[in-house]
Amino acid sequence: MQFRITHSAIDNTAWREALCDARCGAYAAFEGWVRNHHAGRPVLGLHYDCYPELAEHEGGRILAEAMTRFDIIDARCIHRVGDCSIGDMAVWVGVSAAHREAAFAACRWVIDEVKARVPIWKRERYADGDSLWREA
Amino acid sequence: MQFRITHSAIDNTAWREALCDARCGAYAAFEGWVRNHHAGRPVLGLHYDCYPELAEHEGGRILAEAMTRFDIIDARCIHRVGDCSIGDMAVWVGVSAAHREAAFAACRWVIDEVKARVPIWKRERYADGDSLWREA
Amino acid sequence: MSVTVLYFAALREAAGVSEEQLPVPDSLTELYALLRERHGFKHAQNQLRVACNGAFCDWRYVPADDDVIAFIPPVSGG
Amino acid sequence: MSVTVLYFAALREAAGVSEEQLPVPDSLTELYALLRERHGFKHAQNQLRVACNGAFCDWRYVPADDDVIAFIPPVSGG
Repeated sequence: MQFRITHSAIDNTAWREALCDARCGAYAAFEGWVRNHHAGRPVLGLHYDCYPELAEHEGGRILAEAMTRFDIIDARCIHRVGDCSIGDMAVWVGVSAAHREAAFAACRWVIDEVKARVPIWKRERYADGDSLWREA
Repeated sequence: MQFRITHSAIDNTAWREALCDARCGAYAAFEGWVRNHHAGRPVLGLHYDCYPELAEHEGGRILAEAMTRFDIIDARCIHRVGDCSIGDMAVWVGVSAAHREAAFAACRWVIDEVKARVPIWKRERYADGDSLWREA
Repeated sequence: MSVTVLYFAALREAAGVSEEQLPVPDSLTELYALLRERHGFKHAQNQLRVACNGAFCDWRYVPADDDVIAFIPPVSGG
Repeated sequence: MSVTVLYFAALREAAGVSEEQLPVPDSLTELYALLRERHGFKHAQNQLRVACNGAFCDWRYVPADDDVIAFIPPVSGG
């Protein structure tokens, strides 16, 4: 169980490996990628601001809560902050479990909670020159 | 959109890369791993039998159906057959979409349909020397 | 005038072969009944699906010369 | 006898600094009202969460010397 904030590219291969366990039959993962549009507006790139100490504290609480809510074996999450380009991986969530039902449910719950609770803010740069702090 | 049967280890990195697309904000993946137990019985390994021609036909239909049922950009799946050891990846499903709701829903739907419809059969070897063709 | 029948998993084990040639039967139901008796398959017909030439088909499909038929026990991939 | 206030995202832009030292306030509500007026923050207090020393806290928390306070606008990670 680990939650991290990073300023560099996410090594999803290493994060996935850390979940490998002979008791697990199921692995569910989610990745958030920086996409080239939002609400119909072309996006050129974005910047994530973050309060790292609070983010890691709150992220750790989310994972600990996932371990008690779902019948899973492990759950991990890493979120990138700073400048990101189109196509970059902004966030990765991985969950391992004996069975797929719990792996999917926990993975979905973790990303929803991370997006709702972890102090990270996205500033989108639009093709028309504007840029904006998104708030939810 | 691609469904494949393979006799060798699944290169999940390459399959994931094929889904990368600037329009996608969300990627959901599922992997089935060979686990060391079933219904409380220790498992040593397993063998998958398959009817490859029918499996690829039916797998392709599942992915095509996923593309029409869900608001996703791409969906891919590969299933390994033959002998597998504990910890091996038996199946990988990846889905990309603009938003996570559709990515998760489609990924879950694809693995459920694959398990229900694709002609692949699992023979588990148990620690007590017994072995058995699982049927659903 | 023959069809090829393919066997997989539990049916292959019971038949002891992975395929065999048979005269074109009048129906898939008749073909399965014959083979079930011959090989001692434990599955009733309603536990199986049937495929012809690499795609699932209906049990009412009428087999033709050179068809490749497979009886599909409940699957367990994933 | 002071607290440190941290600013992020839209609040940092409005304040023009990422942190500042202030005398220990009587309450977080009073502190935010003062800073909102000073920096022209657009957020009403009920749009924000508040954290003290790296963990979310209640608005009724009473600040103490050396506390690190952060006002948290709606988040948009992921």
